[in-house]
Amino acid sequence: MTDEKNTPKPEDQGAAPKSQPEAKPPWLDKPVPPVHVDAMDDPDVTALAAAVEDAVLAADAFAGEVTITIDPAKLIDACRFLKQERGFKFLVDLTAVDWPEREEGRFDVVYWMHRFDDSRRIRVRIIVGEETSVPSVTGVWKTSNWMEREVYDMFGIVFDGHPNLERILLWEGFNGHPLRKDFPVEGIDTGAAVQPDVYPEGGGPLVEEEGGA
Amino acid sequence: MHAALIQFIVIPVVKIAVILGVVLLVVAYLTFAERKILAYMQVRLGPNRVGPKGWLQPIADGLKLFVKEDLIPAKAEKAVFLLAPAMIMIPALLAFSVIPFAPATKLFGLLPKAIPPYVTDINIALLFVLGISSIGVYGIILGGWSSNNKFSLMGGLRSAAQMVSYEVPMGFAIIAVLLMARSLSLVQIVKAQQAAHLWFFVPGILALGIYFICGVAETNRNPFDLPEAESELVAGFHTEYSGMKFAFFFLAEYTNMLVVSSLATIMFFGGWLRPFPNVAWLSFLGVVPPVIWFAVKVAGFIFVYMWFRGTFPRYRFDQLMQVGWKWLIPLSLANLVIVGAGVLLVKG
Amino acid sequence: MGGPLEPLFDVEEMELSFGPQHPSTHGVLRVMLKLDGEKIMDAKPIIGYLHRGTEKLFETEPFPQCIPHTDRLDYVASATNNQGFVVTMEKLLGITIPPRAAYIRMILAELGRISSHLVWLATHAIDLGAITPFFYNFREREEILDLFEAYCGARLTLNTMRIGGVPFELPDGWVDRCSDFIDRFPAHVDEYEQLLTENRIWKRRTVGVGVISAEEAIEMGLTGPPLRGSGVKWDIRKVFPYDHYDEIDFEIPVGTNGDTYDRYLVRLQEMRQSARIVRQCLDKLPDGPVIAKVPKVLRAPEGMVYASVEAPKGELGYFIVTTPKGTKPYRCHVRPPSFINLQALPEMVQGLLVADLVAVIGTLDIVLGEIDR
Amino acid sequence: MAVAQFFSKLIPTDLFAGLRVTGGYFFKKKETVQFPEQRKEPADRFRGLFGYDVNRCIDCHLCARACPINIIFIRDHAEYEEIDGKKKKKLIVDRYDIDVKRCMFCGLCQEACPTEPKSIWLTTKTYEGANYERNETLYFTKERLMSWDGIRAYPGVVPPDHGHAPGNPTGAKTGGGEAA
Repeated sequence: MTDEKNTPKPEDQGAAPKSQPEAKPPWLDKPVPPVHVDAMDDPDVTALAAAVEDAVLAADAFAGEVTITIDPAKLIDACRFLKQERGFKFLVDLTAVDWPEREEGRFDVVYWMHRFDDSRRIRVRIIVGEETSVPSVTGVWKTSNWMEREVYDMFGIVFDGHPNLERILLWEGFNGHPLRKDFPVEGIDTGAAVQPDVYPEGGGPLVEEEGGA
Repeated sequence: MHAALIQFIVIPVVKIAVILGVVLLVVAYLTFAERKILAYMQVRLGPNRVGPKGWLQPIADGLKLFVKEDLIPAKAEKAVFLLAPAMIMIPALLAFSVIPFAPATKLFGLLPKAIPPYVTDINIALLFVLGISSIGVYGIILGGWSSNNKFSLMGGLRSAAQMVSYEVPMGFAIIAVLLMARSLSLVQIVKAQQAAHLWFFVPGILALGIYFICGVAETNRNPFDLPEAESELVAGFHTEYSGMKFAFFFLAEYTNMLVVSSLATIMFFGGWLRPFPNVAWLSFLGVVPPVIWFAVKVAGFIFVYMWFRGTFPRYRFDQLMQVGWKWLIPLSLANLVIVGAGVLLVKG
Repeated sequence: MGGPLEPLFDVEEMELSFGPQHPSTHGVLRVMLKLDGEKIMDAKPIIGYLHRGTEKLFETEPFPQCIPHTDRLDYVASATNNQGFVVTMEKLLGITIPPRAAYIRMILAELGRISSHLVWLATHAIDLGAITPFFYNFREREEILDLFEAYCGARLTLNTMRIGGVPFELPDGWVDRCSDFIDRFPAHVDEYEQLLTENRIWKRRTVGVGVISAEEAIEMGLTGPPLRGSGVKWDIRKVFPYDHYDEIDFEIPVGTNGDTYDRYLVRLQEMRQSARIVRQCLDKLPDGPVIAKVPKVLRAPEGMVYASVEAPKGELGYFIVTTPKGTKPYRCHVRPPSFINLQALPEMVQGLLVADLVAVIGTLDIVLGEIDR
Repeated sequence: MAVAQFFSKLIPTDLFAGLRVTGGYFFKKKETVQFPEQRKEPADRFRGLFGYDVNRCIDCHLCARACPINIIFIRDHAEYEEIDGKKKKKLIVDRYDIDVKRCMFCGLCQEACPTEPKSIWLTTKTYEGANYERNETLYFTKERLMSWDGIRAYPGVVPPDHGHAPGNPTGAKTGGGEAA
């Protein structure tokens, strides 16, 4: 997807300049990864900063995507402002990222919203600790209901004011939150019957196995 | 004494045995026919592995159902649960006792005098069939209720509503035929068509349509197969049935199809009569025995049944009621008036 | 005559567990229904029976090896799943893919869309009692799967896109085979339409069933045909053109009423449009390499990136978070269209009958592999 | 107008259109493939069960590394032999096992293989891997991978130890190659 990229993007591929032998087509060049740019002067960010005091902590553009870091306490106000005043009517995605080592707070909760008028998307991010709960945006966008339930299920982040905050993919009573980094990939013993891996004699993975990760 | 014994015991018993056997065999092969016809409409071949070209498939199916484990749900109402399959199968078979599929015959001179091949000809045969087939709905309702399964219960309730409301337009459609034939005896209806030089589907085309649609609904066939709508109710009223009990439900459905098709043949297509029975130069058609003519006509109806199944989506429950009460009943009443006026005009 | 009549008997709502083993829940969806007779008072979808922890798995795999896992999200249209992941990775790594690769991707994705819509129509029709379209649909789908098999060797879980392009050149004769199929395909769609579109039973089962207005659809986050059926002209292929969709001429079909029938029409039109896109791609197919020059071991810059593609079910987005010089996604979140579309189910079936529930589940076109991940 | 509508509803032309389609198909050619007797030949790139050639294998472990679910288990040891007075290291594959029951047939191992022709390939046109005992029979050791016993292939496919190139199981010469 190539929505309004800020990053230097090579020439459009369709018109590959074959006449100039020295200019290699972009797909043979070394890829140019996008870079982080400060986005505090983005119109949406400035509008938000002006409307909701002390809400915007930082703003960053990466690969054409503006990420606004917001004070969790101002989340509802900011979201409501973005939806009602700035036209971000459509909440595309809501998820979380776990950074267990980070000092500011363990989780990023990420909101990714869309404006239909000019097809623009921005991302709102809040940083919360393990113990703090997040205000629910179900009052702003109805669609966040299941998304917040999923985040609760997978990360154990509690959303205040959610109408029906219960596990969605795992069963009620599951011990743990699988997408946290400290949850083992192999899974935990839930008491459910597990078909063990059985290998013929002399088979199976080796202890000193070097293949794979 | 001896003659009476033969006349009242031996001959009816033989006839019953033969008809029962033939009907059950035909019904078993109807399931095969349905699978084949549907398959052919759906660009596939259908069952073709058991026996030559798959012709032994119904036997294999029957055997499978016969030896299958027969489950009764723990919380089912046991007596009713056992009774329900019988309650739907027996009325369906009873209807065949009055269906005249051929005139009295000497069986190629094997018999000293011509005897009718059907079990009996009673003067209220049509009423008998209607009455008997209404009992079948109890089998469905009780089967659905006694399974103690919510899906079954809903299937049973649906079929109750459906069968009750579709019997009304069906009755009215049949009355139109009665007006033309002036008899409730099925044999007399056929004879009336011969006498009238006209099969009744010509004046009664609307009645035929209504009768057939109602017949489809009465037998719970697509597009009116709500009681067993598999995509909604899993399998409807027979969700909990297995083995031979399930087979009874299954066979009863096909038997009822056969009854409806036979009645349609008798009432609208001249029963066992050959086409244009009174046109002399077509008399070479008389070489074909009447029972074959009857079978061909019934087969035509059965094919239409299956064609419907292969083509149409299913009505919703409330829409089914709407079709029944808002369309079919007024139409059948209107048809009654038209046919009645016509009969008055023609016969004076 | 004051007030409602006291009921003679105790009245209670029937609770019905619809699924997870039910013929028309399209997998292992379970809906807890509260019924008044056959009328739905409340519906509560219960999901998670197919949860496999795909997002956790992504975190353990190097970037290229995530692609086979994406196949298993929406397993009836795995080409678009691959596409979503590789498009996101290319955005993250700044890779430009060769035009031939982009065109092959579009062909595969649109064929996948057709095959997904065929599966939808087949199951939707069978849910509403019409069994025959199923076989006609699967006959055409089989041809598409054969094309996939000839291209990449797999029929369902394709694993057919790589970061930077596609893994294979088209085999000999593939273009002719594909264009032959695409030329024949619209006639088949006409056939389905003859069976269903004007059929009075079909219309009565679908018109006015499961209505959702445009505003409500946006509020509920619907995407894809359910959103377009409500009249919102919105398609990722047009809004944020990825690969080379901006060079292709196609239309976005939209409905007006937002009911099941409109969504049915929208999807049928989408099949025709997809055929049109494939036709154009085959005609325009440029020469050149099919994969860009990418390093053997991919190292991503730090950041979070989201990109989405228009999957047959709606907007399929991948949200990838990376650490500096990371070779694996630190976090890879999938925005599954079915998951969010399914959320609207309780509102859409409120007050309808049980028979309509299957119609609405069918019209949302959910795939549980994607919902439960 | 209303009367016309009434009568048009009475004559269900819309339903006849559907009946015509299904009725028409009744007489058309059927699509069924009678499986055990008739088989559709898999495409040349069809990803079936594995073939492996120990003689071509350079023991680079790239396939094991490329496998997303780590089901390729390789164990090797080095042997030294003297060729022209020089001591040359040679890697001998002791074990080359694939846990096929977990395989998802993504084909990444074949793509990763650097030898030409490939030492591991899935283009054997074999798809009948069904078994009664998955743990024993769907665990392929080196010997199993190189033999053809107990595996049913599409008729006419040459066994994997025959030395043909992957993507071209019959050994015939074709122009098109894989670009990757």
